[in-house]
Amino acid sequence: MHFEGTFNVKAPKEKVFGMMLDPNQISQCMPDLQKLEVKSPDDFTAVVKAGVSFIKGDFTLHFTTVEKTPPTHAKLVAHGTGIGSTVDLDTLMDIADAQGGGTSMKWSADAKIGGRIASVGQRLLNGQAEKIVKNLFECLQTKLEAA
Amino acid sequence: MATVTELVKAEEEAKPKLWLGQPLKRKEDPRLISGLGKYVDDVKLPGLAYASILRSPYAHARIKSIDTSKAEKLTGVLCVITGRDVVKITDPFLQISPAPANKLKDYCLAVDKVTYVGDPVAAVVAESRGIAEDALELIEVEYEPVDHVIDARRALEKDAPVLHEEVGSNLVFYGKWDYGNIEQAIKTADKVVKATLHFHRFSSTPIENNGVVVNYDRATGFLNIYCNNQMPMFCIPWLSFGLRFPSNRIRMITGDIGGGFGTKIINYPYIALVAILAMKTGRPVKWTEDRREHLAAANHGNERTFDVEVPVKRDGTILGFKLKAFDDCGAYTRYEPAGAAIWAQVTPGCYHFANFVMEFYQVMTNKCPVGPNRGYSRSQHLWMLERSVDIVARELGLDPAEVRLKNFVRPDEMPYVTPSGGIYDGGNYGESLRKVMKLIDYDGIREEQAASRRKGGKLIGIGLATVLDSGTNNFGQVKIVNPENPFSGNSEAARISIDGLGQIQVALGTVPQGQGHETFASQVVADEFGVSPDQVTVLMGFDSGTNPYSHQSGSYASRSAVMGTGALLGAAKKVKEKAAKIAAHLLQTSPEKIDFREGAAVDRETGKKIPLWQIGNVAWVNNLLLPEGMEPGLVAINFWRPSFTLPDEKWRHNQTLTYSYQSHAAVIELDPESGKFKILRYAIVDDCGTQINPLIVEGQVHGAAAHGIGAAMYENFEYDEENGQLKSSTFIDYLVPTALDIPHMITSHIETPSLFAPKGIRGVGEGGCTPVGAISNAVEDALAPLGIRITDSHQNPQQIHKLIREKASK
Amino acid sequence: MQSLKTDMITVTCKINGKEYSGMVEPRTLLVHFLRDDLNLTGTHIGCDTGHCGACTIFMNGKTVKSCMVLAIQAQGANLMTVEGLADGDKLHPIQEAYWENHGLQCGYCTPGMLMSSLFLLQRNPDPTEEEIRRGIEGNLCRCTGYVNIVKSIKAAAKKMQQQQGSAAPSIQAKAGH
Amino acid sequence: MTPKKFDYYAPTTINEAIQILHDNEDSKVLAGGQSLLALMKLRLAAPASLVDISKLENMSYVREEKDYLAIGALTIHDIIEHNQFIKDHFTILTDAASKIGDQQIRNKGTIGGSSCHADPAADLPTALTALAVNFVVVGKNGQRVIPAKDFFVDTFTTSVGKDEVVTEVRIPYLPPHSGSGYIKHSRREGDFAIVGVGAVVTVGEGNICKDVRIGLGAVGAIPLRATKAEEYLKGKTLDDKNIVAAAEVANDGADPPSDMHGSREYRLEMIKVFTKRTLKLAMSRVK
Repeated sequence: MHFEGTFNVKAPKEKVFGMMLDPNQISQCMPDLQKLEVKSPDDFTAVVKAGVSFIKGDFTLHFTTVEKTPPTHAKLVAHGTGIGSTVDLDTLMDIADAQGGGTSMKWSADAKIGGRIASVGQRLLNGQAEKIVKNLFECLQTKLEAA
Repeated sequence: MATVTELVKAEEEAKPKLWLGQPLKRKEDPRLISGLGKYVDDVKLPGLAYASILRSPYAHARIKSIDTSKAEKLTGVLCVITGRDVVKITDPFLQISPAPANKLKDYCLAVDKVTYVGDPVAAVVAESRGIAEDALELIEVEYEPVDHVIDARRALEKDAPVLHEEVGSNLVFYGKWDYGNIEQAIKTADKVVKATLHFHRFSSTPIENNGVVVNYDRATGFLNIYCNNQMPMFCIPWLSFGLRFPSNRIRMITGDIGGGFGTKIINYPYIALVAILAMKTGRPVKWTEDRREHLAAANHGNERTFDVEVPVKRDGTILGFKLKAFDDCGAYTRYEPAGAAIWAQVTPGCYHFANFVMEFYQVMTNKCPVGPNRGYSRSQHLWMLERSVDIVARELGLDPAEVRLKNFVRPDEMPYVTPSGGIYDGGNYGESLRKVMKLIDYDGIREEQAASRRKGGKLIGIGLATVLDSGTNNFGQVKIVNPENPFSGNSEAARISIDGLGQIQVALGTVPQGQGHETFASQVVADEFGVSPDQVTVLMGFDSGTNPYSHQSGSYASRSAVMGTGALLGAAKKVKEKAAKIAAHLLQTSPEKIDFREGAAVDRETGKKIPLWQIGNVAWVNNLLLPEGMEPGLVAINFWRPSFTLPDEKWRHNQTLTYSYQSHAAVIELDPESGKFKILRYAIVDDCGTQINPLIVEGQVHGAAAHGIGAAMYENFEYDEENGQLKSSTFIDYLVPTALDIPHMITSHIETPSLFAPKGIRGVGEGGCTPVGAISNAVEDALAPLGIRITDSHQNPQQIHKLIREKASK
Repeated sequence: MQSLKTDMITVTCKINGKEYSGMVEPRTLLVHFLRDDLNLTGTHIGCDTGHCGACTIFMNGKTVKSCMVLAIQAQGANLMTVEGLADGDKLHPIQEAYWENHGLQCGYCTPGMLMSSLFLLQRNPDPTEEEIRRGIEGNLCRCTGYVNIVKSIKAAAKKMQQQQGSAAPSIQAKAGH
Repeated sequence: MTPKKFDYYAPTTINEAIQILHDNEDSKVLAGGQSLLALMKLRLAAPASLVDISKLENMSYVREEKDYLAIGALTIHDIIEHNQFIKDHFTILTDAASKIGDQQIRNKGTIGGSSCHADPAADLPTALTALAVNFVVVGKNGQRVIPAKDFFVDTFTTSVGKDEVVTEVRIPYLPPHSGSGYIKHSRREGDFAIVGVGAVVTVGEGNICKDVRIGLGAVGAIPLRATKAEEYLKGKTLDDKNIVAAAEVANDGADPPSDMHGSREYRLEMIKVFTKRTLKLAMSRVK
């Protein structure tokens, strides 16, 4: 599943880049965060409660930053498991000056879901995954605007 | 004074009535309709514990670590094992592949790497099913996903991900069958019809899933295995070598089996797994597969893509076939590459052409392993032939029936020897096709079709298919894929005894899954001894501790009626010879004069008789009355094998004993707006030679047809390109047809006795998946005005809709 | 009010006219209670999602899939399973019809199929082929292609009409009518 | 297949039920259980406690009130399918109920349960949306009434509160000269819809469309109304020409999912086809 989006904020590139790679900031935008363990800014684990309505459970997601060229580009990879299922997420972020001032943030996410959920929830998966990813970035956007 | 009718009646009664051919009600049924069947999940033993299996969520990934500590601590958990444990105590299962594919290391649990979604990773034994399933949730596995491949052609490319490093590539087998002169045929042809055809993945999904109960008896050192495997004694080498356990202390027991259709042949990895768990825990252990496990990881049918070239004459004469086949056998080989050779039983189908080339590639992909499934490996080939014949007809502007009739092997050519050495044992293919066309009023429906095409609206389609239903395989075929393979021919065992009270008991090696062996065996034996079938008791199920067997025993390849009858007749002959000697001795006559009638041995000349009970009494307990020097007892075991040969240097040999055949005709009505269609009429004509029990034959014909209709219209194991996930892994998405989806079937028979099999019986039951051909032909016929070609064996409404849209937009 | 934590609880219900009771977890499915605890193994399991119908039984006069009902939900209920279909040694007309018309092969779906046949015929003594097929839509069979099952149900309808309910009332009583 | 462990409660009064739901975090109502138990067996759903309301009394009925037909939340599909009054006045509901799963499921599944489960591909929610029903919900602060358009919030999500229970579905009577129908497009009859369409029409002189409501199932997170098609038809003659034209815009605003039985693109097309057919069916039943 592929999702992508772009948004502009006033904040300078460095600030945007910093926040986008700050485990504490990102995790606040994750659905129902249960636990956060930060080994280093580029290596952290988050436990979130995710799902659709009552079909939900805890997912343990391990994030690592695999590409990093401040303040313009980064790639974040996450592997996770929960309710007999697996989540693999590749996120690309490209940050540039927006025309007419401010910063434009272009993101794209490739999600692969496997196991129990994929085997039964096919019809419902895409829409719900999209919601979760979009919410994440909308949340980060508001945070950036607030900052 | 007796009237004429009375005299005729008396005469009729005087004739010895044969039970063979009677539509006898089945002996199995009273227990099955009363809820008294004995299926493997009904087996209960004192101290029974329950196993559950953790399976891979990934199509292809390395196992970095497995942490079972939390699961082990859960109250009620007896043991947890992983692939790492299994490697220490077992050996990889035997492979029948040639090198290098035979290097494949297949254990009952994945070791360090998973290669398909559903691959077993760990197993738990607990005091209850629930606790075992709870424990699975506590096992932590760290995977490292790697690239997967789910397309056979892609899997052959140099840079494709390799499933099993020890093999080095994904190729299991490559072979070239080359008969006649195809290039010459292509040169002389008026036209060469070309197509690429894809036969999809599906499976017969018996309503009873796989199951195993193993009790390791420490006192006797016996492994008592209760299972629903269809060829339990064939599994012995796999189990014995795999488990490092002596075969003479493995006892295989089956009871009633809730359907098999081939899919229950390769469940030996699970039998081995449960055996390990039973030995480890010292408890009897039961594992009952759930439906999701069955769909994801039990046994799919072979998926196959064909590149087809058919040189033809303008008049519809087919000169030959030039083929490339890519067979997708999934992540492990198991029974494969047997399937890479078994299609060759029906090389030319019912057709006459002599020029034939097949280049066959069998390839591993990150999908569920395949194995035998009703019409094993022939369905794919026969569908390709039937689809091609229709395409030929369409391209030449001829009626598909006409093209078939023109190319059929004729009755006067029987026994007909095929390019690949098959010897067809009689039949009239043309008559069966004409008959089935009559049943659907072919000419009438063609007129209706023309009329409705003029009107527009719903589209009517008519599809025909005539296929071979080969039965009783010659295992010599697996020497084609690997000359080292230690099996050939085929064999079956039967025992008949007349006890001290004259009661007849029969035991067979065949392992029934609903085919009514207790019934047909009683009919065959009753005729031999001149008794009624009620007087013959046949042991239910199979038990290697009590039943005679060959290591080729089992119900597969439509063989049991033929092989069982062969073995039974031999055993009856031995018992009768001895009984005749005893009777003759008591009647002071010669054995040659003895007949067996109405439960007695009768002197043909004097009419003097000795009842069976008396013969039994003398044979066993009153044995001082036996003829001088005769050993006591009245029981015989007989092993029967058909006369088969090994493949010659060009892989020619007779690959099955019997060649039944069926013609199917389907009339459909297709809704062009949605792509959905329904069957308006469905007719079948089948010829399986002499019928032992017409009720059972009819039932087999219906069942085989329903599987084909299900495959053509509803059932499809579809995998997600992107992540290798199985999309149809419950009965929510794997659509087994209901009573509303299967049409009424009009059936009729031709009865051409087999030229080779005992009593002229031919195998029946698999049906060659004929409906898949009839229906895809009907769909293309319905869409003919739009010039749409059907190249897939599965007809999904949205796919049909897409094809219609694409044509419309052009 | 019936309230409990995850520990065991007693279920008491009437099955085939007899009182049964046993201890179950709240999560125990009715079909497992019948098969594993009460040894009524005639009722079978063929899927996880309520599609195959092999576990079909009567619960308070209506057919349900016993894999889709919790054992505790059967507290005080009146159940009938395949074991209760025959009247002692006397087969029910539906059983006879399945036997005579070869309405079964492996027999695994048969118990559930018989239950659905009975429910259909109780409600509609003379069903059309379409009504019969609709009536057994929730019961999958992989052996017969349904042809002889439909035939069996037609034959059973005739038998039951001839018997003018001589056997039917006792069944209906068992089935909780 | 065994569900995860849970606490079980079988209240005998609605107030008990509400109290338990209130007191227990992560509790779930069990009605017919034909969807919930399957998800629990697959261990996709694992509520800590299950509140079995099937023992509540007087929750299964079909009652003719002054302005609406009242159906008790625990009324099973089988009763709805065979109710003569419903057949005569709300044929759309008969159509939908008769297409749910199979006989055994219709013998256990309830209208309340199916509504609260809120599977966008289920049959009843689509029909109830087209009928613009009202759901009666009882909670700690007494009773409230939720119109269908506000009832379905998201996939498997309704506006029913955590400690509320649906007790009744109210179907407003249709004016004279109304007709209705529901058609499901699916692989097999009992399957979830690839597309499900329910339509209710009311006509005046010369088949002028006085009112029309079209419900669409399996085309988004919740059952939708084909408002653009409805608007198009109002005031126009309900003839084939206008029905076809309306059907062409029926998928406006739909956002269907993809699965192996129907891609997004296919479903968008099928909405048109089956809206057209359902409108014709509803018209054929006008009386």
